[in-house]
Amino acid sequence: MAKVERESTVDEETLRDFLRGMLLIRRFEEKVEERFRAGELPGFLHVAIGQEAVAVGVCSAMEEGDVFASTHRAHGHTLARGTPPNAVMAELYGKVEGCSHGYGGSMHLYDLERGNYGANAVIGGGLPAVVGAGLAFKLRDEPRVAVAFFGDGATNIGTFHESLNLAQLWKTKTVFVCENNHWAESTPGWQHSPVWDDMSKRALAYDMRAVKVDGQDVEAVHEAAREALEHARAGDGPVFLDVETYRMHGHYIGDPQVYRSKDDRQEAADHDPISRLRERLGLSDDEFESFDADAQRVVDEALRFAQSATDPKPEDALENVYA
Amino acid sequence: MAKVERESTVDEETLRDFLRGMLLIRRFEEKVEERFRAGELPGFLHVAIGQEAVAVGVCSAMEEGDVFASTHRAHGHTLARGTPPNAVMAELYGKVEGCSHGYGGSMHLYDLERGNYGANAVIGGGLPAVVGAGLAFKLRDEPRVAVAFFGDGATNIGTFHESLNLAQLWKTKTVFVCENNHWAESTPGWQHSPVWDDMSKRALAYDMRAVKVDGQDVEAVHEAAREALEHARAGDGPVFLDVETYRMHGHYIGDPQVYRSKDDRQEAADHDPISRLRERLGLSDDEFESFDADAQRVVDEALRFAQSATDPKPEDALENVYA
Amino acid sequence: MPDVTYREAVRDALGAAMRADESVFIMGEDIAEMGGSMGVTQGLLDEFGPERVRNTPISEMAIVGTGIGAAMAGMRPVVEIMYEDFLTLSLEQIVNQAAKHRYMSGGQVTVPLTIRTQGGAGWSPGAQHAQQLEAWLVHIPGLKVVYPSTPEDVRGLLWTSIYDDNPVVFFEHRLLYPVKGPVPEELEPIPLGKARVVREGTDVTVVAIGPLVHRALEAATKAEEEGISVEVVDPRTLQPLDESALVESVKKTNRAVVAHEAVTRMGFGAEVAAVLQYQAFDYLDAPIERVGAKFAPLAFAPVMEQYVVPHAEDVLAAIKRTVGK
Amino acid sequence: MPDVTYREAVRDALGAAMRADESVFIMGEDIAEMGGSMGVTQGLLDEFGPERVRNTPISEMAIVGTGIGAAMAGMRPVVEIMYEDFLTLSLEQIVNQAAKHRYMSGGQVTVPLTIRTQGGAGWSPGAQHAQQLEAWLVHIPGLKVVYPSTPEDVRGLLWTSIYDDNPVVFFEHRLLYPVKGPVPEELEPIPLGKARVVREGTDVTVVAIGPLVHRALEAATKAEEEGISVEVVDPRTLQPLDESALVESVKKTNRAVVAHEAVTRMGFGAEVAAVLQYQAFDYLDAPIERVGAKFAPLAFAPVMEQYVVPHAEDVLAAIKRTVGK
Ligand SMILES: Cc1ncc(C[n+]2csc(CCOP(=O)(O)OP(=O)(O)O)c2C)c(N)n1
Ligand SMILES: Cc1ncc(C[n+]2csc(CCOP(=O)(O)OP(=O)(O)O)c2C)c(N)n1
Ligand SMILES: [Mg+2]
Ligand SMILES: [Mg+2]
Repeated sequence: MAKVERESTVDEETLRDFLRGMLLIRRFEEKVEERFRAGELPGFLHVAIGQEAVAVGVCSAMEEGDVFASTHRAHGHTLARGTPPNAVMAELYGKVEGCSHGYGGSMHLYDLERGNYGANAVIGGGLPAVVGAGLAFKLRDEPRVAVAFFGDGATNIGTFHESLNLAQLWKTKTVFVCENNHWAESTPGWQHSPVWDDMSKRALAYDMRAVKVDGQDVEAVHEAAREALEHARAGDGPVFLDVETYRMHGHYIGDPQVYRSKDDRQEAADHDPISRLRERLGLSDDEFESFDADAQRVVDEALRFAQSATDPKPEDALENVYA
Repeated sequence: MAKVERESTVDEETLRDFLRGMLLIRRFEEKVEERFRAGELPGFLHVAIGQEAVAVGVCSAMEEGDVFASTHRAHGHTLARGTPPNAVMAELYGKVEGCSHGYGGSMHLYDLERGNYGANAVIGGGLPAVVGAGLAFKLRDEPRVAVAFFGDGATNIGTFHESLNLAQLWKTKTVFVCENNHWAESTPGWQHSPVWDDMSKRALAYDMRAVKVDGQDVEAVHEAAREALEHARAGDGPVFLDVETYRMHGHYIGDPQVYRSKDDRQEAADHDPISRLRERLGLSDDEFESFDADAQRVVDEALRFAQSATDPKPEDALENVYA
Repeated sequence: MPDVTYREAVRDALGAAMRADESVFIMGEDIAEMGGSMGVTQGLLDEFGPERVRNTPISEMAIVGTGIGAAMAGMRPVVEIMYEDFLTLSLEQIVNQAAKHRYMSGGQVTVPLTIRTQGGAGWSPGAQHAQQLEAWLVHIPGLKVVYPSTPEDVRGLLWTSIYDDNPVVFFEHRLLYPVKGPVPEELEPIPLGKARVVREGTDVTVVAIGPLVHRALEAATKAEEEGISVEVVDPRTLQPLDESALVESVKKTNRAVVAHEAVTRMGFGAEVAAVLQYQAFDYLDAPIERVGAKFAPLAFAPVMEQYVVPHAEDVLAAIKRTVGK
Repeated sequence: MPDVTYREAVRDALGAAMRADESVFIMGEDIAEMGGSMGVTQGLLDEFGPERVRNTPISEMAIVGTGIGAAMAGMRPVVEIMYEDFLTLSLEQIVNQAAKHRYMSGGQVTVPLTIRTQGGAGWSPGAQHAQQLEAWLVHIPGLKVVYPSTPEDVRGLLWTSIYDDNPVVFFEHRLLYPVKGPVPEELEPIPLGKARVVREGTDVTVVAIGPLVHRALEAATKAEEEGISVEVVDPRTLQPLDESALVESVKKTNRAVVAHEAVTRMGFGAEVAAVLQYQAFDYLDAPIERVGAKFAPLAFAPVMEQYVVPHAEDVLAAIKRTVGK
């Protein structure tokens, strides 16, 4: 296991930007929960409330030209990478203005322009593509990196194994970000993985560089991600980021979490990455409120935009099947 | 990594039986090569010449009621477990008297009576079944163990990952025997796995007990297997046996091995487990010849049996599709 | 007869089978404490405990494969693949292993495994959570394939599948879970390979499966109003297929429509059409109509999703074409 | 025109495509030093080096999946699945990812990936090395499916597949590799979606794919001797399917046989039969005959294997049934 150099590259103003980014995601997803409960949103959705520091910390370390693949819990990664909130919200409403033009939905957010190769609703489904992109960057000798986000539960699928094995074997320009929130739907880590409390052990099977990170500390995540991206970009091989984080809400919106203890929920609540950053920055209530108000304003605008956006024509369903 | 207790349970006479078993497999497969080249055998075949100590060492440690799954390279495991050579040879000829009654062939040798759950022609294909059998034994609290044989190349398939992960998670009564001959067809270990020279690292991803064994030393294999089977039988969890061995011949019969260096072939030839055991036993030429003659006699008889055995009726092809 | 939902009927069959036989146990993702992503297995953990109601990791290949091994070792596992889209992760074990062990062993091995899965569109789950893939399994000798449309059928057929000595792939439909229907007081096993005439009629036969059985009945009622008498037949088991029941019906009505939610192209309806045109050639007064999903993945936006999947109106239109109205 | 083998024709197309475009590279198990388990890629490593001719681990899911990612990143990968039986290990990536990325992204993503695979019985490879699974892929919107039967077709169609901007699953047949046939001096791309009339005739149309094209020609010659004039049509591309070419032929001959090596039940022939009975209903003078493998896995013993797979005699018998002889 590698250790991360600790001298921070993150100044105060950057940290404030991180807070803005995390608040945007938090308020966005709270609004999504509200509108879903109100019956306005089709399908089913997953929020990453509690995991904002991972999205912001990693995406802020990515550079122009870098690409990534996300999961069923994709709002945070997508917003953190800069896709306009209007386009993301519109997608959740299944509108033409959505970032996938209404074809994808919450679990299939795409934004090729910003290197978003797609959120994936099949666990592990996006990992091989990220290895393949990292291979292409290596073959063409481009200073680009492909990043995969996935959860602890995803480390149990064969696709995960084949992807990490191949990435290390070929030293593709890839970074694997494991968001270990200790839950796979209703299944706690100890019930789904023999190494649930130390996912970095997975990397040992490939001799892959692994780094443990506190996923509630956005600065630490950013630093680890920056170092990992450098490593991969330089062609020194892929890196496995073992990020410890917390799922503060249910697996999906509306999940009664009958399977989850009060204590476990409380523990998650006690690890809110936003409160933590707020303290770290020593913000007064007023300062924080103004950050918050900005975020809220953007989200409200996104909602207005999405609600008044355009429905696809039914027959559009037969478009985009082939190039 | 666990180390094997070294006090040997194997006496001189047992070692002589091991030699008999290994010679039987060697002569059997040499005959198979000869007959295949002569155009008598349908399909395509793989011999395990050089790996006899693994088959004999492991199978001799198994007990009545234990089961196993094999691979495309299955003659040795099947013979070592006691399936009559006549029945094995007859299967290679596609005869009714074959151990799979002509339905299976070399890559699908079965013998349920002796716990042979089938040789598998899909890499990794037999592993989950062995975990499932080990689970059944655990659920019914039976003192039985399920053993999986597979090669180094098989550690790259997702099925391998999911199987070992689940076996450790549920502590099934399972032993995984990785025969690392450093080749997957024409692909050398370094080209297919980042940990090709230390496969026991694969077990680290599951916190699984792993034991390294010299696969050319039948006594060492037997001891390691005995200890592993005890461990699994006692319900203490699965064990991964990382067995270093050599493929002395081609991947399949007739393989010109254009991809393989003279040195590599020579190195394999220099690690013949039979010569090694012969020396260990300090056998005179006459003694060895007599062992060899016995083996040859059994093989000749098996060939006679198979050549004069019964062809299935064409329409038998529609039997056994359903129970 | 009491009314129960399709969901309760599945749960009944699982519970009854587990009570009746120690060797029956269930495995799948989130089936224990949560009771399954569709709530089907709720309560079973409390009654049977964690040894027999097993939450699994996200390992579809191993879920099926361990089921195979446990079955070979004498158990009767019922494994669940949460969405049939994820069958794509376990087909190696289903197709190369479960379906072929008995054959490759020349009859030595028995694999009494039931693989439950569910899917279906109509609620905007998106392109990776709504596919209907039953046709694939029908192509594979060694498998039995069941796709019930009512609470009574799903309960009786699941019981029979569990006690069948062959691997059975058992399809349920997401939208059917809340559907209520009458079931006998006592669980009555239903034999595999027997179709059911859901509605009698004389002018045209609609062979429908899963949710399309219900949409076909709607269409039949509407057709009635226009003076078209529709017979609706549900094969229930796709493999083995009760060909004679389908053929007999068509010989009576001289017209046929085949309806399912899966993509029409290469869907199960193709096989039924091929069978009917062959065995009832001289009886057919019109081309066999196929009703299924249009040729596209399932979009997220409801208007697009609804445009792709077949509705009662589509069945009705097909019925009318067969009678030239 | 020079004669080359089907094997050489595939190699030609791969080499030509790699010479023409830096973004084309190939990946698969044992395709480098060994030149592939069927010898198809022999020599390519020497010409293009290990970066563009990549031996992979045994990781069918990742082989396809990395191909997808590389394609999304602007390459034109050609990946090989050694035996199509192993497609069962990679279908998640083929069906949920490659086939749907463009759609789910609303048209943003392009996946110019070619997946080559091969299979087929007739040499006793056993139940797990001989399946024909092309029908599965035809059921999936977003994929193109190609299955050439001659050296000329395989060369021209592979080239086109590699340069097509969609994922293409490209089927080759084990027994066709040594078959020789004429090819143009210069590689001529063949458009996807165009059937080829292999032999003209007036009494009955045989729609055949892969090795059955050759067996159908044999059968046609024998039929000729009995005064039956057989037209043989090879769709070559199963998706998109050149329906009009098949329908036109049947409208001329009024009789049809569909032939492939895959299991008849739910095989590609079912789709063709469903299409023909619908579009040529009034022209058909006899039921459409389907010729395919009997309903069993493929046994090892040659006598049993041969009993299951379809031969020229089976096609001939089907032809005769259509004309009532
Ligand atoms: C292959 C596959 N199996 C099952 C599912 C259903 N499913 C959706 S999310 C999920 C849990 C994923 O857990 P994890 O990877 O830890 O991500 P998290 O939800 O915690 O973010 C499951 C089982 C799926 N989407 N794909
Ligand atoms: C899933 C799958 N992919 C590819 C093959 C083709 N194949 C047969 S044996 C083999 C190499 C296996 O190597 P290893 O596991 O080391 O076993 P060994 O042959 O060395 O005994 C391959 C690639 C297969 N049988 N199954
Ligand atoms: Mg999780
Ligand atoms: Mg090997």
